[in-house]
Amino acid sequence: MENSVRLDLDIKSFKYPDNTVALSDIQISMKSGEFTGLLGSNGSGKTTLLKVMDGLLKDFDGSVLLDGTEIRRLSPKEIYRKIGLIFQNPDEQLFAPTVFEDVAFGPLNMGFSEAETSERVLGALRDVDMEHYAQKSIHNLSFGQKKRICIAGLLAMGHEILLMDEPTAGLDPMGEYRMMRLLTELNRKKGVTIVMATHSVDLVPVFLDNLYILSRGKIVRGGSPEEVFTAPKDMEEVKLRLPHIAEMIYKLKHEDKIGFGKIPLTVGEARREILKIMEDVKED
Amino acid sequence: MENSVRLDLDIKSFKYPDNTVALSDIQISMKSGEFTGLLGSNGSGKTTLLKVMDGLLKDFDGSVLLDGTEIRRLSPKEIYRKIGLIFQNPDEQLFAPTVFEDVAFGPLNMGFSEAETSERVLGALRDVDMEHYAQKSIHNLSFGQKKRICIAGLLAMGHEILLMDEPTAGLDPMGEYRMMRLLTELNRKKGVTIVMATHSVDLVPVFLDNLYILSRGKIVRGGSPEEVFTAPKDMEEVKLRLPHIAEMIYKLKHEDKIGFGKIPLTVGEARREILKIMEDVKED
Amino acid sequence: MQIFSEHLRKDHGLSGIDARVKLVFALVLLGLVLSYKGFIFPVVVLAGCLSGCIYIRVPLKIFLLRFSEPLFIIIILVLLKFFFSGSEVMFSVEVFGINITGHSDGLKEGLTIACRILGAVSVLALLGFSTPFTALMSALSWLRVPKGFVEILMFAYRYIFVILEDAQVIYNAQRNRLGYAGFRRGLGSFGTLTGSLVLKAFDRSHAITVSMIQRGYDGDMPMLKHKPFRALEVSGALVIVSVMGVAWKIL
Amino acid sequence: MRIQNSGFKIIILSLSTLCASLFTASSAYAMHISEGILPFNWALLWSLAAMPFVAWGLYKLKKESSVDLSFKPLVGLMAAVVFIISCMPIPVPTAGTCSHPCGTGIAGILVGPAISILITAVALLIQALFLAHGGLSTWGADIVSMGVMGSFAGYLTFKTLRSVKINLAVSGFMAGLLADWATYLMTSVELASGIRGDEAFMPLFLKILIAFIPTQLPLGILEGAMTAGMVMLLYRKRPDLLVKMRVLKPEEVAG
Ligand SMILES: Nc1ncnc2c1ncn2[C@@H]1O[C@H](COP(=O)(O)OP(=O)(O)OP(=O)(O)O)[C@@H](O)[C@H]1O
Ligand SMILES: Nc1ncnc2c1ncn2[C@@H]1O[C@H](COP(=O)(O)OP(=O)(O)OP(=O)(O)O)[C@@H](O)[C@H]1O
Ligand SMILES: [Mg+2]
Ligand SMILES: [Mg+2]
Repeated sequence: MENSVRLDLDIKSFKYPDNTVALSDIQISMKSGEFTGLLGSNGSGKTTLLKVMDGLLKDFDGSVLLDGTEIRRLSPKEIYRKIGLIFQNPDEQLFAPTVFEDVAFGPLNMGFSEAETSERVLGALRDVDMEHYAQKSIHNLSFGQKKRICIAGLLAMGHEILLMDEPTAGLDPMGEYRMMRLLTELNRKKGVTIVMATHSVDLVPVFLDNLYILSRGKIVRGGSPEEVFTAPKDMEEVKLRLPHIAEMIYKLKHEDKIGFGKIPLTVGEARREILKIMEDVKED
Repeated sequence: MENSVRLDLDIKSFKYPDNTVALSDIQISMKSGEFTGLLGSNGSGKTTLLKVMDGLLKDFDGSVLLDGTEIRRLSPKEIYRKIGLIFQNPDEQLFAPTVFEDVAFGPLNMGFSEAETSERVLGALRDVDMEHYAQKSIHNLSFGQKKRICIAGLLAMGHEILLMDEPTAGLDPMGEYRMMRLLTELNRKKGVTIVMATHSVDLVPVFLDNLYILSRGKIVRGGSPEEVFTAPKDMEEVKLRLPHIAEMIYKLKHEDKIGFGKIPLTVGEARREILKIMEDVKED
Repeated sequence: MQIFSEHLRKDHGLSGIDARVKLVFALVLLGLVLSYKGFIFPVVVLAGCLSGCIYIRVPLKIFLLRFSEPLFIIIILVLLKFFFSGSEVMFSVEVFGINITGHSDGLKEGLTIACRILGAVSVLALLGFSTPFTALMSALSWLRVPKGFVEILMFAYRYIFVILEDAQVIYNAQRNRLGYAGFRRGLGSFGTLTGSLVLKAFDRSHAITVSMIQRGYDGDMPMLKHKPFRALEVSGALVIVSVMGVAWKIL
Repeated sequence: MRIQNSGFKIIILSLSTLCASLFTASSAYAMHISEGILPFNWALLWSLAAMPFVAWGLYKLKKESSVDLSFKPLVGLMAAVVFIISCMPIPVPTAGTCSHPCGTGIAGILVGPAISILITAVALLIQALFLAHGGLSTWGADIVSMGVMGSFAGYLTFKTLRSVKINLAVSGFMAGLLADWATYLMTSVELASGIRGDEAFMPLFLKILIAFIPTQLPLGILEGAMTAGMVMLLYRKRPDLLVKMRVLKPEEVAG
């Protein structure tokens, strides 16, 4: 399946019942094993788009193909064996009384034995650093802890395609970093195709292959992080900004006229660039 | 009231009914007009602490004084005329059917006339950039839009003390920045006392006066942002990290041995520091 | 919620017993109490179940709460029977021109029903106090109660907590913005609370369904598997039941 | 569940626990016949009478949920709502006391009598097992009075009134009112036959019926108002739900 197209979207338009047009003219596709990001301001349509890709919203004009088949013709079972979606608000996703039961729900439905299920659940809880909370009641968790359990609930099922709606919002910095590492690992090692909606511009360049910017329901730009993050002005137009690091170097380059080449997006890159510039300055 | 203590906490311990000890040994106080931050990992007790300060959780050992009076002896009316709390999860805060009705609930209860209320509501909606959504059903908003309405609901009431639980989580970068500007303005111009729980380490140094780090229900460090953000290792211990900018400069200073003085925390400071270093290098 | 017994101590002697055994045992005992004609047997059962409740240390407050409604009904019933039915006049007085007559056979009949009620209620109370809800549910499904019914029971039980929790959340949110200030606005706040509670409940149910379908729900909830019966429990229950049966016969 | 706020505690207490202690003569067995009141034979009889209806509800449930996966959770939700409504004490000024509405009218309207009976059965069972509100042996009798009578009365009233173009609020009100009163009529029958001993049936039946009046008359009206309120709330805020549950046709909602 390497590099075959797994999700192919061609959405002319999508309207909510109250006539809000939430998506229009969207043509993108995700190849097997890609890690794609959706960036956009509040209300730009990220969640809507993910729900369409997940087969939850069906009244759109156009087509969404999952492995070549129109998703509206597939049964829930056929879809959800392949795709898992993490909701933006954990309260929409958690329903069982305790952490363990909630995470176990998916694997049990997939037909795993109790022993196997239990192993998967504990593994997933360990991945999100929540192994000590298995018996706690869902209601009694902090927001970030709930978010972690949501993620564990999907990890335990082992999907081939993961759709994540702000998976790291509400996680602490360490949790955010670990989560992104985990996702990258799933993506690189197991070839899981991942689509992630996010606002975290600082996080994006470190991990993503591909990036689309949504604004008012339309895709306004797409490409690798380097291609997408250009001038601060362009980003502000869609209510986003550059990563802090990029912003600083951008200012040094354009306002203070320091001779940086390309604009680095991550701490590591920026450090290298600065060192290089210093060498240059010294040699002058 | 300048510089008088508004909230004075001395909490020996707080336990949830399921025996989770969520807070212990907390002694802090907020002076009038201060902008205080609470930083901590998931489950460290930020939300719990804010709820205690808001009079929602009462079964703690110790005392919480609001303007000198034990908060458990005050009536809800006395507390909530002074203090407003923004909940972490917007679904915990919004209850009226439409945006307008929800934001108007507070002002109406404060006894404002319909005209005055309506003016306040529209003003607050404008502050959070949601003025076009007044008639929309709460249920039909995106997560970030809900979060904005939560904030508007409190802004319309004009409290003297605002407790904010991750007010910017889920907002897009532009919204986040505008929100923080708005809060700073309230704080500086109107003298509103603000306590904010957050994970956004990058945001903190730009705006806050004071910062406390919570870990496992205890305050482990406190002071100005410069005093608190020291070595990356200390931060990792409490599952946090330095702001990206600080991290980069820290690495340049300690690993690449470049002679930075103090570690800058914001883009602006970092830019100045780098320029200074370059001058130095050139002069060598 | 205090009205449920979930939070009771989980480590007492009765909680470990197989819920199926407890359920069948309770049903048999209930049948015996109801079909008994006098009041000695129900009193014996009552005494037994009360000692059971004391043994597992049911908090007095919860215990009284549980019995308050039946007790009230009993009082009314006895008064009704005493004054309004029966033929053997026990006493008769006139108060403000109204003739009040007490009947001894009516009183006896009332007391008999009272004992029956107390006996039956105590059996159920002990069952409820000593068994977690989920265990009872899987015992029901073992008893061949249709799976659909048990599933609805589980959903309903879950939603009760969700709704009560939501009510609390909305109430807090309202309080925070000075809701319930004054009588008129208080009523208004309460109206908003119930209204949003209903709407929120529907949204919640929708969200939960979507999330369940997403994780492979296909119309049937996965059920707990039963452990094998333990001989000691079954035979113990049998012995008590037969002793009770004999008592029922001879008392 | 945690209760953090004393004000809320008071509301919830008054919602669910006081209902047990504040009952009066007539409302004591208003909707729920308590455990042990009915002798064995009557308990058995009513249970046998209730079972076919419950089975019918289960059959419907199976049919509906095979095409709509969200049906079972929805039914569970309604059962929880009925549970909470029928735990709610309402002060009744005429008797100076409390009684409770049953919520079967609204359930009957929304999901039809079959499912509504099932819902009532579920709510009653949870109350019997965990609240000593109603009982296991009187479960059948309670299903017949609250579930069967209430649901049918509510459903049929609503359908009839709607078919002659009576507006939604009035139809809802009447449905709630009649559901409540039908339940109380049936409860009186069950009680009278159950506790009469050697007495004649009719006089006792009338006595009970009369005892009910001070609470049940206003309570019926209250239940009517509540049902109407709920229907109107859904109509105004979530008409899509009413369409989905086939209470309204799509064209009735537009505009
Ligand atoms: N159920 C709904 N009914 C009507 N309009 C809706 C509904 N859900 C979302 N919308 C509207 O559709 C637009 C897109 O919403 P969406 O939730 O996709 O945004 P988002 O990009 O996920 O935003 P956020 O960053 O805040 O999560 C918004 O303007 C929103 O108000
Ligand atoms: N209602 C509750 N009952 C029992 N334990 C709870 C409850 N709410 C929170 N806790 C526990 O108390 C601890 C502190 O929770 P709190 O919500 O204050 O964390 P937080 O710092 O706000 O975390 P987050 O960053 O995830 O929002 C956590 O371990 C949590 O599991
Ligand atoms: Mg979203
Ligand atoms: Mg929190």
